[in-house]
Amino acid sequence: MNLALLFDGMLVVLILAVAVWTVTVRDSFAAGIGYAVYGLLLALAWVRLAAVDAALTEAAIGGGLTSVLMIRATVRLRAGEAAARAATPGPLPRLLAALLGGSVAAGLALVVLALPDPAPTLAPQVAEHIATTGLGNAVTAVLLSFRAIDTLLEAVVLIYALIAVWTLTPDRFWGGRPGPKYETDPNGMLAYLARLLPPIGIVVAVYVLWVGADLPGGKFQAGTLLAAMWLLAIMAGLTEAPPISRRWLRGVLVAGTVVFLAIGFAGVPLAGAFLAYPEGFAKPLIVAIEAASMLSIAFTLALLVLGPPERRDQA
Amino acid sequence: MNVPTLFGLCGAVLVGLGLYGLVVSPQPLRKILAFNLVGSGVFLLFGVVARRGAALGMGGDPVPQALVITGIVVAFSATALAVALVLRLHDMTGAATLAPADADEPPVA
Amino acid sequence: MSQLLDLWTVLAVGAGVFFFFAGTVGLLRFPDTLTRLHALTKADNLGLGLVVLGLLPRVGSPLAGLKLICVWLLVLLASATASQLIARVARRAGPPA
Amino acid sequence: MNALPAMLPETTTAGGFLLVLTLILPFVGVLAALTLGGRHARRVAMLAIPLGLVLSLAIVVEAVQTERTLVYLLGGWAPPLGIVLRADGLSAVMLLTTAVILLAVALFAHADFDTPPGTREARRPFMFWTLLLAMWGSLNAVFLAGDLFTLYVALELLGFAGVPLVCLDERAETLQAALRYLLFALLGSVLYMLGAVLLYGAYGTLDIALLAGLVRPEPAAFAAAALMTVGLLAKTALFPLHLWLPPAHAGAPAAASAVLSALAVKGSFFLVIRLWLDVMPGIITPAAGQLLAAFGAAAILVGNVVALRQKRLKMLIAYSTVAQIGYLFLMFPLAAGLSAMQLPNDPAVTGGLLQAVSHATAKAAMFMGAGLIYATLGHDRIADLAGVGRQLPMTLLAFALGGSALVGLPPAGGFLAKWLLLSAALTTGQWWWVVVMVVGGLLTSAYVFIVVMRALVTVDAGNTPKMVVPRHREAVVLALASLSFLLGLAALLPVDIVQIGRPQPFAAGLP
Amino acid sequence: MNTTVVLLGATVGLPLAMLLACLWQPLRERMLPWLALGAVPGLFASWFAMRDELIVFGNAQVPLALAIDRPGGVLLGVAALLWIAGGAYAATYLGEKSSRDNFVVCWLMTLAGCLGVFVAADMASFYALLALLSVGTTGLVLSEGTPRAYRAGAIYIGMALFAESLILAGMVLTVVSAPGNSLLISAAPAAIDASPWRIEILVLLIAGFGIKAGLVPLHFWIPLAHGAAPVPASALLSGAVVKAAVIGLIRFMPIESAPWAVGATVAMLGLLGALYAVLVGITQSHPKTVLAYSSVSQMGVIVAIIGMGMAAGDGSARLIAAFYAANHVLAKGALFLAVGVIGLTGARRLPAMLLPAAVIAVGLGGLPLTGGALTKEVAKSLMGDGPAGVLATLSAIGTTVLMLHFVFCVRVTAADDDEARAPAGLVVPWLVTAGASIVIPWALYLTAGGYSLPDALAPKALWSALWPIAVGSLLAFGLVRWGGSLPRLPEGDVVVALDAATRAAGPVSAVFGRLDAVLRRWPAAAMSLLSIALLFGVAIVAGR
Amino acid sequence: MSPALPTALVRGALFLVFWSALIGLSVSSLIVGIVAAAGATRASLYLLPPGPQRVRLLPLVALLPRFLWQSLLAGWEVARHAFAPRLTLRPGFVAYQSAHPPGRLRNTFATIASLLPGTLPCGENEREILFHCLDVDQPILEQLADEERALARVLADSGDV
Repeated sequence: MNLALLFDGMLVVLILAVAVWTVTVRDSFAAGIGYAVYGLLLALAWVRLAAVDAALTEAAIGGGLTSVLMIRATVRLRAGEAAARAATPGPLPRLLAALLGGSVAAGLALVVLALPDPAPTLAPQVAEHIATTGLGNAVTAVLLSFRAIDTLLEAVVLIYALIAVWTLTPDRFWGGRPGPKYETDPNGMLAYLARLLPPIGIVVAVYVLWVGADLPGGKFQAGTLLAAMWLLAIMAGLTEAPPISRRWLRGVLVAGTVVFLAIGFAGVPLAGAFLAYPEGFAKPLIVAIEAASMLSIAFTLALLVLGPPERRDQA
Repeated sequence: MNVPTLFGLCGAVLVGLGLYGLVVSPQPLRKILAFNLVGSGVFLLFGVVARRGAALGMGGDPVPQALVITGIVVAFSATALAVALVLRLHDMTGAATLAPADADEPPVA
Repeated sequence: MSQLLDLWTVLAVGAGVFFFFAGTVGLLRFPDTLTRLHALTKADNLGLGLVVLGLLPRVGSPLAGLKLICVWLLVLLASATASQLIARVARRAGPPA
Repeated sequence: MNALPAMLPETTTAGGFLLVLTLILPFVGVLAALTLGGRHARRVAMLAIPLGLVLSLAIVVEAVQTERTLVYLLGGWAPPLGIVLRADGLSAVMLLTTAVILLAVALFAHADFDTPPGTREARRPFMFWTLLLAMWGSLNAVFLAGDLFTLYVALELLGFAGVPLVCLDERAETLQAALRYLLFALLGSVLYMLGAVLLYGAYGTLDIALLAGLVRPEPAAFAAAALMTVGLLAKTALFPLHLWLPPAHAGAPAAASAVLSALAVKGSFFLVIRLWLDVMPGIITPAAGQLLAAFGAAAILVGNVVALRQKRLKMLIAYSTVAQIGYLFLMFPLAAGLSAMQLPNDPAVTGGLLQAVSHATAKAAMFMGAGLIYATLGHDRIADLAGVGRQLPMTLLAFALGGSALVGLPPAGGFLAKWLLLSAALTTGQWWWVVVMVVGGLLTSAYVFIVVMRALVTVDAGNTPKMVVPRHREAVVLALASLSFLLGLAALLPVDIVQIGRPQPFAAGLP
Repeated sequence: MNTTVVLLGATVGLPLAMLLACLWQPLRERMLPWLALGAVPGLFASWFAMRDELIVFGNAQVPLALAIDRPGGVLLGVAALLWIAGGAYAATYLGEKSSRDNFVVCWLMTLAGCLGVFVAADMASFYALLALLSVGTTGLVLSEGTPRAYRAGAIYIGMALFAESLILAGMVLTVVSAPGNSLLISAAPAAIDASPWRIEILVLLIAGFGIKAGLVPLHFWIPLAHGAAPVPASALLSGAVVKAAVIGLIRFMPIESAPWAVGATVAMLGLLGALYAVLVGITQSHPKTVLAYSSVSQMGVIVAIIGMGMAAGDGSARLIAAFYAANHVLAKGALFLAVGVIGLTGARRLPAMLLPAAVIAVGLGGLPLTGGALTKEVAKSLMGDGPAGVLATLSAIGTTVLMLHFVFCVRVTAADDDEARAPAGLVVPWLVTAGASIVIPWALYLTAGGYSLPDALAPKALWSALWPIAVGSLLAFGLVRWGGSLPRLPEGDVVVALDAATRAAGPVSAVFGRLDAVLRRWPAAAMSLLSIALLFGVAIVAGR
Repeated sequence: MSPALPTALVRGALFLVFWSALIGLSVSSLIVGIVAAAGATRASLYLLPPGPQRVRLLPLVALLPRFLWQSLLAGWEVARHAFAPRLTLRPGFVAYQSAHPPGRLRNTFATIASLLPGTLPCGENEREILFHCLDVDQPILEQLADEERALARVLADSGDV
């Protein structure tokens, strides 16, 4: 107990220290790096909270993709950094903001301390009904059966976000390829990594997806991994992002949601409700949804990181 | 003091810290980063709620754990959109701040 | 024998955690991006390696041990290359904080 | 261990599947538009929106006939484990309003957002139609979902659909407005989510109906109420949290502004109603109610005065939205006051929602009218509107009717809303809100009057239109404005649709 | 029953139908000659449908009801007559003016609202028609398109809406107090009487209707508006439209049971206002403005009659006020129409035109044998011999002075060309109105009130009507002789205070603008957000 | 495809072993594993076409303990600096003349070097690699040269595979 508490205490101190540093450090680039470290530390915290699924997601998306996004952006914005920093509020507003933020935090802390004991939980209900899904991972059961609509809407969120990002395309580049053309040294370090890592990543992603039914893991973690691999290959100049006007690309983007919807509606005649699974077929259907969603998620996430098209489709 | 409470307090502080950053950071990117801090603090609190609900051999209540995953993905989507906006704004104006529009009303269409 | 293995686990994992901690302290204390990168890559890789070493005797099968080692190698590859890439950007950008 | 109250488990009601169809149809539309691309996006929208109108009408009819809330258990799972879709009177009315306005906007925008000939796919039209469907889907989700977290996702969807609509035109100002909108909306939704987290931590469920029975006056509920409220206010742009609204709504293309101003802010407002009246009426104190309405009053006064100062029509309408949002929040202390006096709170609730619907229809018409004026004159400077009355008589009439609805002239919906709110305010002795409403109405009438007067000035020559606006576009705007103007006749309907499925806390206690 | 339904429905329905027809441009362009037709059903309704019977449309919660009671019937009849005459007059007056399309639309709106309020029996319809009336009237005021018209129109609609807000608040309170939340106006007096907010309701309604009636000191918009509108519109505004406020007071006030103090205050306000309006009116030179001030004065008397009724608890005040108002409808309408006719008439035909005008004008002051004398005679029973009676007599003297002043003013406006003659399209409606203004008060006097011819022709009655006229004439003579030294008060007198307030509003509005700009900066907005969260937290925790 | 076939088979097998290490041995998962390995191999052949270099096993085994020891030293050095009461860093840049042209060998070398005590590659041109050092007083160039030679024995040029 106490050794564990000591370790957790150290972890908390580290997390907070990195967080403070990320907020206060002058240089945005450094803040981006700080956020990557923060994400990894936070993933550890998730492990300590017995939420390995969340830990994987946090590490992959929070620590990984978000940091890539931020660091890339800080590099592109470097020229304007000094000018933007000049607009920093004076000490008085900063003090006021600190007071306000501190009050909110203090209030929250009080609420945390006052949370009821024993805590209410849905774990028994999940345990009671998980058998109908044939899954071993309760989190996956929640995501794809009990609260499937959330997951469906979440897939829609990703598509919305991508549509929103694409709206920012300059008109002349519409239908073109996202992101700049990466003219990377084919013998450089990035290319080196991009040649070695992605195949391994593919194996790991399929693994994460496949075990997701019973162990921590699932389509988001797997999809993120695939996206990261693809991005690596793109940024290393080994392959190119497809033009966004391609039909096949649009098809892949919506595939997961379409499969989800199709199976959901099939549940109306077969299982008596939208998003219900016919008895005994729950697990294979869920795996089918997950597999299709993984691909869609991977493409969507990668394209989100790449941003709107910045050049014409020369193909 | 137990483990969930410790992380719960950590989450509360992260929220406050992120809010502070969101207010005072002049650069939009740093605001986005601060928003992510707030978000992760909220998720951490949710994780604490889940952990407190551990029962029947489950290390935590799976419902909040599942929701956190959804939340993280949503937060990432938001971040991606915000960053894309900042970059586009920068490409167009050579600067990326939220300041100038305060001065006067923008032309409209 | 098992006690010996336990001791090994405790020692190795403890050392691993120590290096993680050292790396993070370095990240916060070192003066610029490049030196911070040193702290992160070297200390954390070593920390992870030690943790893996400590856990090896505890896994049930050789395949599982292989899995742990694979994890470590992958992290090594990733952090080594990533740190170089970041270092390039940091150097080109001059020596800011 | 988890003491849920002994309630009858909810079951799917007749017509519940309509809710699924209404929820999913727009999303299918988005997917289809995205996949098919090009000019198909518009076809998909023109097909889906009338269909959606039929569906929401069916929901209204079903709700009126059965006089109860429509429910659908998704996946067959009942809360707290599962998620339900619910449509009570509030939801049904908002669904129908949304579908009607979207249909009007779609008809209005049909010609504006056409893929140029010879192009396979152009950004602006493709994105507009896709985003219109996207906005619709997220609104339907907000109106139907019965779970606080699903609502969080729906709110985010709303933001992701709204932000790109703001910057559909490539200009630095709109991009900046969109960025402010996004950041503030994100801040709002993260606070909302924080509240939901605390509620789950205290009660172990996120279902609205279950929570209503569980919430007790304790720290978690207090914090959740404060955080969720302020989060939703940020997304609704209630003064002084309106920083993003004027430039965003004024900078978007007219059709997009119409949707943003009429519908987008109503989503989060709708959730405030749900939260305050359905989830935690026992938590909200009179002081909180007065505070909320005080921000509303400040919005009315500042918004209207600043609207009067504007030199451009779209900015004026945008600030008018800032003010009108304020009206929406006057209902809360009134409803609470009525409940405290052991009276049914129908006048306040129906009045508040009617105000929302009335503003939605009127404001959509006004923004679209402003768009036509801009297209005709090539500018929207209020000082130079002379001649518009001649060139666009129907549009000007629509603007005047919409304005009258905002002012609250009978038989507009705004009048009926004002009547109900006034009677609630006077019954509960809260005369100060009456003063606010009266002053606000006068200020509103001032800027509507100014615009109509400027436009009625005839000019002899020289004012050649930049573009001749097709008559049918004017007709669409006029039809919507007329709808808003005649909405007060809803009082003649045999049932108060808004009140269907609403709990009447005192019904049991009264003889 | 059927005739009643049809006639009552058509009273409001026909003008509205014509209004709807105006949506179509070709019909709108051809509508002008038909304006007179719009008021015909109203005229017939007042003849054939006057029975106390409620026609209800709508549902149980919102009964849309129409009815004609006797005061309403009297006013409906004379107003419809004036609307018919005015419509015919307008058809000639407007001719081919470019603004006529707008004029036609606004005319029909005003017509529907004006006749509608006389027959509306529920508050929703009443308020709706009142609002329609205000909007239409604003349009009529604006139709000349001059800066003067814009100013008058803006002030008009502002005051109208303000008044309506007060009325609305009063009506809502009434409904809330009424058993079963009845919307029927007939239930209003009892509901007000029984309401815990009796005084509040009375103050709100009296203030609201008082503004609409031009009660001093909130009268300033009337001279502006009536002065600025085209002649036929002014005639209707000053004659018929302001009577909406009279019918409102008649229907809503619990005359039999109102507190004495309220009634006395209202009466004093009305009478003092009547004198004040005369004093300001004689400083004006524009004939229409002079007439408008006379309207303010006369409306003051009518309000005073109701006030006296309330003070005495005498319900007959309703019919007396309606009678007085009915006389004013026709007389003032005829005088306004005369302004247009005389302006186009040359010296040769001037006496023929001026004489009837002068008779009607002095009649307003109570010239024996005219409607004015009859109304004053009837009102005397309420005014009594106390201070109110003295003030009423003073106002009669004042009215005589003012009306003679009008005759002088209007004479000056005659056409330069001696042979000029006004077109028959103007003259005929004018003469019809003038004739009606003589005949109809007699008819009403003899049929409605239980009075008989000998009462009216009794020497005492004649004398008491005559001497104020004589005094007034002397004073008027003095005014013509020495009146040049009178100060020239601006049209709308106290409106200058409003102008000053408007100027003061500029800096206030600028402050709001700056506040808005500051709050819309990021750090301020974000900090507001956090503060509001904390405020709600405090309000929720500490507020219980 | 035929020249690549042996390479493909070798790589595919490696991926399948990796898969088994991840998930254990079972029939159902093996089927999925073959799909995964096939996908991975396909990607691998696209990204890293078979080249002239091959890996020699024996020198690789010989390199391992040396590498582990160096890692330990590197971590220790960082810890020493991090916990020193006063920062004792003497950071700076050192340019190292590589014996090999730009390519996979040099990249591998740089990667390993980044895990060595005190060195961090942060740029390169045709001949040189630029290292950032925590302590420029150390004999860095000699160390690096040793490492490069050791690595060259592992990755030698040959015909195929």
